[in-house]
Amino acid sequence: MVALGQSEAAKSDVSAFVVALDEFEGPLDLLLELARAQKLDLKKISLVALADQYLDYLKAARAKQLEIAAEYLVMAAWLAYLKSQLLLPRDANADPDAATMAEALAARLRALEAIRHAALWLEERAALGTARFARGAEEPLPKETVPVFVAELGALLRAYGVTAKRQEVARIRLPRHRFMTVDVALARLSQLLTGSDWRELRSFLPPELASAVERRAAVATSLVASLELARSGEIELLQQQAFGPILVRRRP
Amino acid sequence: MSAIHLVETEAAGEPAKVDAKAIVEALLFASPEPLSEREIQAQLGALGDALTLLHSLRADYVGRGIRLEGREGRWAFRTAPELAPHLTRVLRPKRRLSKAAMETLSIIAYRQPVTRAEIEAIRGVAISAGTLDLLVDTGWVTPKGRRDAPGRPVTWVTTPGFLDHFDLQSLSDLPRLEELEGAGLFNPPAEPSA
Amino acid sequence: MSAIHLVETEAAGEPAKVDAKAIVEALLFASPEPLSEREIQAQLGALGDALTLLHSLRADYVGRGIRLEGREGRWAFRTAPELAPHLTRVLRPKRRLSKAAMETLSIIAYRQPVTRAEIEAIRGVAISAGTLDLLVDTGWVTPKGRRDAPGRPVTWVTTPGFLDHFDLQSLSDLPRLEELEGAGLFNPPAEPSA
Repeated sequence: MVALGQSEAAKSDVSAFVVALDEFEGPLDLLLELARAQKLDLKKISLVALADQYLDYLKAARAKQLEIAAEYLVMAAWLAYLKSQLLLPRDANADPDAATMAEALAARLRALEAIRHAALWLEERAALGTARFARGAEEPLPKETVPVFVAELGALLRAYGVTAKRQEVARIRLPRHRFMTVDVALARLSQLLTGSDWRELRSFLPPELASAVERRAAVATSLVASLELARSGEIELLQQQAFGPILVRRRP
Repeated sequence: MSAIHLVETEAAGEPAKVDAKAIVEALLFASPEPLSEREIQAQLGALGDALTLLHSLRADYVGRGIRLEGREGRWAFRTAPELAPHLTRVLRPKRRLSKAAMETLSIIAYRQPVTRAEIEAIRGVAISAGTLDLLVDTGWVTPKGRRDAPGRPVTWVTTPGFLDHFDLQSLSDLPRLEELEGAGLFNPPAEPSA
Repeated sequence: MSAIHLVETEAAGEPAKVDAKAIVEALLFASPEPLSEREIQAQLGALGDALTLLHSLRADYVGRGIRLEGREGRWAFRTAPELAPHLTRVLRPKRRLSKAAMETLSIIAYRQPVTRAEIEAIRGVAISAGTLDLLVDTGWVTPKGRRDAPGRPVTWVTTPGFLDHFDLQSLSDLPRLEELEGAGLFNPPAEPSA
């Protein structure tokens, strides 16, 4: 790493390090570099010695009036505390966790170091695009599209229903009427008209006629039938005023 | 990095073997564009003659799945054209029928055998050119015989594939028109209310 | 090289011979992405057994400029790594990742599935905003599921593309961290005495 462990002097003299805080990714990185520069075995690391180096380094940085990020200072405070606890006589009121904390820090440094090596190992693999190359020009293979049609029975029935409905609308439906024919009216009048009293023609209409149209049609056919009977001399017709009731009687 | 420097420029003890043809092969494979003889020669340097190697490489690939094509001094690997039918990827997207096609299909199903003119009379519009072709493509409809009428028009029927797709045992499984009426199928699907 | 796997497609008069291995070769050659055995078999249909053909094809390419690599059921042609020095002038190598990105990638590779907080704990620094994005862009890393822990953080894993890129058969090809951490990491290997 830059400026560290380069010279023989760096091995022993921390102050000889060129202070280059920007080179480090946080306090853990700096600690690891210091350990590496000292060629320390992390398994038997002396946290006290490492803490001293770290604190010296920050002191040197401060002397050069470099800006030191808060995280470095937090680590410095923590290391100073850890160091003091580790240096206290065993039986004194030392923080029993100090040794554990020191070991935890050493473990973290070992883990980071291992990952560093893993990253280097990966980089040296015959990576695609640096040592191995893929097909440069993709050759688009021909594609054939064969659609698969799907439909549900419900949709089919609905389609038929809609079609049938449309056809129904298109068919014109005339209302069916039961009109009395002239023949029926003739037969009816001849049969019902018995006496020689004047009776109203209307009274001979069949009573079951529901609609007005049918009733008017019956009036018309009955009138035609009565005219026909009058012409053949079977009956007489009488209307005393315009639009007045039409009277009918069998010819005496 | 291991095993990189196979080419020993210095005359060291053992003879440094570099397969110049392998370099040409790898270059052509990995290049996004066809490479000119000059580019290949520039990369090879004194290791070999580009043109000789290209010809040799082309011979190696004769009869294989890929071949080396050189045109106008530029070279590239291409898949062998005679394999195209076997390389074609068949895509099978699912497609729904249009409203017109569904209605036409339903008329054929209910009124078969039915002529085009009869279908048009029922739907009240002319059948567009592709609709019957499309229905034939689905495999659900097929022409069958001719109507004994002026012009002897072709009649259309449904196929066993139709029964299969709609999971019908037979055409008599289709509900009768009166039954459809009860099921409310006479009304077009409701529009999603705004 | 002679066609080995000849299959008669039609039993017609003329022998419609199709070289199934040539099809596999062409398929793989045309594709920059690895193809799965399933995809290849689907394309072959009854013409041959994909796996048998792939092994045979891989043997054909031993010692050549390109080689057939198969990892975790996915196959692709790649240039032979030992040729790299002879290719890079034309092919322009990709830019290497930053130290931070490589370390993050390594942590994901070794500790997957791993959360962002866990990565940061190991590296002792926050991951800069773009690092995970960059790794996802490379196609080597992908989020996968959430850790069943407070905040349900997303966990990160490596992809098949990671294996392909770094020429690993599987994740078990990664050296054990203990080995890396092991002997003499802080004591660089002794220089060979001059």
